Amino acid sequence: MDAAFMGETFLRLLGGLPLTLNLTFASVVLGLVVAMSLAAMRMSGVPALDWFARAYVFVFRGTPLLVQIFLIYYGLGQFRPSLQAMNLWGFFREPYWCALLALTLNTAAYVSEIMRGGLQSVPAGQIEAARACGMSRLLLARRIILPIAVRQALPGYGNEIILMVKATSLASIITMMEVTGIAHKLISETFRAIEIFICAGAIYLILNFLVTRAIQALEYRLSPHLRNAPSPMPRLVAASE
Amino acid sequence: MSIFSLMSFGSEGWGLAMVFAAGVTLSVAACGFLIGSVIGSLIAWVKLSGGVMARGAADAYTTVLRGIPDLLVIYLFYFGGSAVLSSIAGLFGPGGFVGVSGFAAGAAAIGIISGAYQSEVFRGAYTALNRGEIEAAKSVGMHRALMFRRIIAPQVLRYAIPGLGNVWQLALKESALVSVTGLVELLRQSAIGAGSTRQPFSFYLAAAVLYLAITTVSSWGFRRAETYAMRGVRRA
Amino acid sequence: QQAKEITIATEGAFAPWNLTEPSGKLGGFDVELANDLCRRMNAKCKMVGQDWAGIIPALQAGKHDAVMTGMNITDKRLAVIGFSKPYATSRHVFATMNDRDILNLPKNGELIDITSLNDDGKATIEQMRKSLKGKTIGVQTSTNALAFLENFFKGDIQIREYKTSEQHDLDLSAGRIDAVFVDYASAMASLEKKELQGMTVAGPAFRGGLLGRGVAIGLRKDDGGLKQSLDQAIDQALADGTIKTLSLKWFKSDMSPPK
Amino acid sequence: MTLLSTPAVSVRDLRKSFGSLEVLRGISLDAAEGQVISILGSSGSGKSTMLRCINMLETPDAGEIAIGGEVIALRKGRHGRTEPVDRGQVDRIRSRVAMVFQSFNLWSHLTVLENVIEAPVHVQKRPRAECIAEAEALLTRVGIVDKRNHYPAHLSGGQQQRAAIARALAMKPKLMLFDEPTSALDPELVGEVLRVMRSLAEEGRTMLVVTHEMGFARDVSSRVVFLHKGVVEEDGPPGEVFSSPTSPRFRQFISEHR
Amino acid sequence: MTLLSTPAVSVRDLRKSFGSLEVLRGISLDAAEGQVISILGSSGSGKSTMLRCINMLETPDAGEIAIGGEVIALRKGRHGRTEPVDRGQVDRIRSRVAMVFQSFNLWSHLTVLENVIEAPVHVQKRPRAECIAEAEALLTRVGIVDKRNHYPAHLSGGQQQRAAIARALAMKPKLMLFDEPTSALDPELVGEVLRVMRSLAEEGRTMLVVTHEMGFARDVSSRVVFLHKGVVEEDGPPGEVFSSPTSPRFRQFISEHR
Ligand SMILES: Nc1ncnc2c1ncn2[C@@H]1O[C@H](COP(=O)(O)OP(=O)(O)OP(=O)(O)O)[C@@H](O)[C@H]1O
Ligand SMILES: Nc1ncnc2c1ncn2[C@@H]1O[C@H](COP(=O)(O)OP(=O)(O)OP(=O)(O)O)[C@@H](O)[C@H]1O
Ligand SMILES: [Mg+2]
Ligand SMILES: [Mg+2]
Repeated sequence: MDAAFMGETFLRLLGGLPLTLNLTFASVVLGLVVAMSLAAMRMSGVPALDWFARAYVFVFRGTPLLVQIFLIYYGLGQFRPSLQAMNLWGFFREPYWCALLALTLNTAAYVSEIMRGGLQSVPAGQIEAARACGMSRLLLARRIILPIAVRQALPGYGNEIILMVKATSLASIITMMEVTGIAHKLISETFRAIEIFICAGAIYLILNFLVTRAIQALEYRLSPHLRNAPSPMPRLVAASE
Repeated sequence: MSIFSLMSFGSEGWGLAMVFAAGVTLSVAACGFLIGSVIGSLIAWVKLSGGVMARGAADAYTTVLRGIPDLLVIYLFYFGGSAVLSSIAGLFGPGGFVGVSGFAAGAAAIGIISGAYQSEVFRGAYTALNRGEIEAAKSVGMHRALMFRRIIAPQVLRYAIPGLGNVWQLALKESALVSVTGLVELLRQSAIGAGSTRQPFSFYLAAAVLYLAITTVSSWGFRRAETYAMRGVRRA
Repeated sequence: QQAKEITIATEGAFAPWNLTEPSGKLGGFDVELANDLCRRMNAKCKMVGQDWAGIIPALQAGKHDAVMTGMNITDKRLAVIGFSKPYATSRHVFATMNDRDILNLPKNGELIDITSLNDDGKATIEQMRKSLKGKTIGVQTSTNALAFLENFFKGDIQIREYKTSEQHDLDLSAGRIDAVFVDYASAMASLEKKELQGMTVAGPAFRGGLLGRGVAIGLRKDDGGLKQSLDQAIDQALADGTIKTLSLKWFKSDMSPPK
Repeated sequence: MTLLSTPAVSVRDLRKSFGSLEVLRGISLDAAEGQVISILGSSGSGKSTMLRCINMLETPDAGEIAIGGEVIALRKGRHGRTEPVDRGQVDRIRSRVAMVFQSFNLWSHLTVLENVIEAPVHVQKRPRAECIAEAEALLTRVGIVDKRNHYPAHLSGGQQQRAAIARALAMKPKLMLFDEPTSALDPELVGEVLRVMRSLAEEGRTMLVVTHEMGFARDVSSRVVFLHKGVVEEDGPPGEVFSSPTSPRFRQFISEHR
Repeated sequence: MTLLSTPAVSVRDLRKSFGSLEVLRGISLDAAEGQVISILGSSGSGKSTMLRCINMLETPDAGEIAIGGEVIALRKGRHGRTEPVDRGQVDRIRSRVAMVFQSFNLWSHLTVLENVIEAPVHVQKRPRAECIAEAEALLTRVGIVDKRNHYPAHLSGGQQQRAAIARALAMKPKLMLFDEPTSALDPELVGEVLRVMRSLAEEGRTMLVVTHEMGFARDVSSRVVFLHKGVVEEDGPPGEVFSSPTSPRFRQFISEHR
């Protein structure tokens, strides 16, 4: 392997890092919001909302992100006159917004499924105990269901964030030059695919390493009740809150 | 040319080629997913009960394989794997290229990648189990394997199925990357068609429809499995 | 002489250079020329379709022996693989839509060779820089076309890079970009599509120099004499007009490299 | 028995089936304020189901439930299942009713103290400091104040049951539903818990207590109700029913008790 | 008391701490074959922990446990924690010991019948048909044979407890560990379960029974052991200990019992 070449490649790839981070962060945050609305729709008991949420998840989980990005960007681009009439062209004109939209819609579908798994793992008895003391649905969700479900869904959610870090790479097909986009460009210039991918891999690995550690730390914090012995230093609830 | 005549099943239409490619996608993803299930449950088991060293190794495995771009794994497997095999073959006779079949390399790559994801899904589900029921299994003298088969696995599935559904979708999509090995799966076939006819929309729409068809069947399967796995669970 | 066996890879999705028929059969300029060259070399050839992203690694790994997929020679590629002599060169043009305000570029329809740019040529380019100032131009990434734009127009225009030429055509028609700079053959193919009605070529065509290293067959550096026999075959095909005939068939214009 | 004021809880012709199994087959019951009613019955006779219906954890198939004079409005929903008309009403009523579950159902992600103050702080919106002080007093009373920062998974059975009792008491409810609240306790603690319950009754709180403790039924409660196969077989003051039971089934039931 | 043969279970100086809490502080206990030992003690005194140690669900910090004369080999493992030397040995011993948990711990994905035949079929590898027949007989005996195809989540508390008892009995164990096996049962069923246990004792099976039922301790058991703060405070035949307790703590404990 050629150290100088790798170094140069690494530097050039780093140029795409801000965009990768930007897309990941924005889509993860927005995706979480959309996913929560989807989960709320599915639990709402209103058939139309439930049906909509199911259909949404079906379509966005069922087709490749690549195809979604392609159709949102190039596909909607074919309807410019109507989009202009609706004053949406300013949004769809920009590859950044299209990429962000596709990533957000896609991750929301996956995250809402992960949430559903978490919700299912909350023991019925604990929900009933909360209902029995008069908790409203919202309070029940906030105080009992979410803390237990979140703890449960965290490993899966960690998976999803990591996938999003990597999924931003598909933005390159709509001209957004993030890390993988630059890597592909370098590859078609030099054809040293393995070396370039190893550099890109290192960047993603560092990012994702940070994500996994953060998730693990959070998981540890959220599960004192699953650890073996009670904490030797009892948590002072009275003092801390 | 309308999308319907473009996608027709006659000799001038791409329908047959697309459906065949969908079959390739489905089979490479399914093989990869199954390999991943085996790897994933082993890794999850190591993470939950292994020693410090083993846990560290399992942790490194999941971090690295989830952390690096999937394409890199596939490259290493396919081109790296061929290089290794070729050099081994070179020891015995005149050098030549020993091909790893694109399908095998692809399924193996999807397997070891999705295994990393599945191990996290399984581990998460395991922590949701009722400890008491596991103790009950121990107390009747079940050895580990029996307990795993009779008590843990059926209950882990309960909480793991939604997550596994996600990983299956992931494997399905990862199969698209396997095209670098020359395997003509659905997305590669669409790209070929799009490039040859310059009708990208028709091809990507058709691909989306075929992916949805695969998803329809598989999510029906997952729903059935979930209903079965959730038997005996009281819902509040 | 015993027939050699050669495996040649092509992308099969880059019409009209190379394409795939619904039956899976490969076709296009590259494929027909390859068959012709092999006949001349008295070799047994096998054409295989291979995704662009893996085509060079697979060449290096020995999965196939040659790559013939409308690929231009560039310095960086030369650092990694070998090339035969060019079997075609292409002209490049700006293409835009009827309704855009950059239609009236100078010297419409003329051909400028940038190998040795004369004063007239320099003036033309200078004029174009003015007309194109601030415009967004789409171009296929990692091509000679991109190198040309970066060399002559950098700072005046915004360059947006696309993976394939269909993609920049779509964005051109959607109005996200003002023009594309593209291989003439590819532009001709696009012009025929009804989705791209109103697409038109503007200004002169360019060839030579940065654009003119030519399209050639990619080979491993240690090709075991393959380059020599391919070069010979290409010379013959050029001399007897086969390349010109094929080029007219597929591109509707002569793409033979200058002698 | 004449009721002088509106009954604290009034159940009319309550019916509930699970699938083809009719668990409650028309139960009627009134409890005046301050009454302690022991509910006896063999295993599977529908005692827990009845308490759960009163708290709307199971929606009854038919019948009427009124708590503190307020009738819980029910309607036939989709698929012909009954459902409450107004969830807000149900929540409001529940916040005045406390329940101790047969299987405790402590919240596993909260410590004992957090379990106890959860409803007072978040449902009743009382000041946190006050709730903590009260919770500690309650936990002292049931003898697990030293476990206040432990999670339920780390408690013994009896400790969990006491935490569940403390959690219910912390809500200072008008009506309390206890489902076998002393099943996991030793005789000493049973005595202590019964003392606590007696003092609550004296404060005028109403209690429905499912129990297998004949001692409790006889000595503490103001009325005994015996459920059998989903109907009320016996209902009266403990003195009466234990000395001269009218139902042969009840006579047999108490005969085992030494 | 002289032991004529090897004791069915023998515990020597058992110690166990959770964090800084010393739960068992040196417990010794021998049970001869066919003995029924009642273990009494207030909530949190370590009764469940003791049973769980005997079954190796908790590994003791120190001490020796022998079952049917076979000592469970322990060693200090990594991090200074004790661990069994041979898991195979532990599994083998466990398959001869049955346990009824305080919280039942029925397998939620299996029906009642499947719960009962699980260990006989898969651990003891007995013919399935035979196991089913036996299981149905047992379920009939505890009165829940009509629930055999129900999942545990759909059973009442007492029904779950009976299923758990049936599951333990189905293993035909030499040694049985019962953790409050009648806590959720009504007096009639308590009577029936005690009859079952008595007949098992007569067959020569050994039983350790954690219980709060003084009646059971007095009438059924051959020996009573009283745990207090992790040590054995009182140990003797029920007649003796109830009439003239030596430990003041035990005297106080039984004084509450009416
Ligand atoms: N996993 C654990 N972690 C920490 N402490 C525990 C754990 N299990 C039990 N304890 C503590 O050990 C002590 C003894 O518990 P154990 O369950 O043996 O009591 P017990 O005698 O069975 O009581 P009960 O009659 O209430 O069931 C209790 O104080 C309990 O809080
Ligand atoms: N969710 C359910 N689905 C189906 N059947 C149920 C369900 N819950 C309870 N049952 C059945 O209803 C009957 C009454 O149950 P319930 O829990 O009310 O009994 P109980 O009187 O509280 O008995 P125990 O004293 O054993 O707790 C039982 O036969 C039980 O099997
Ligand atoms: Mg009950
Ligand atoms: Mg206990």
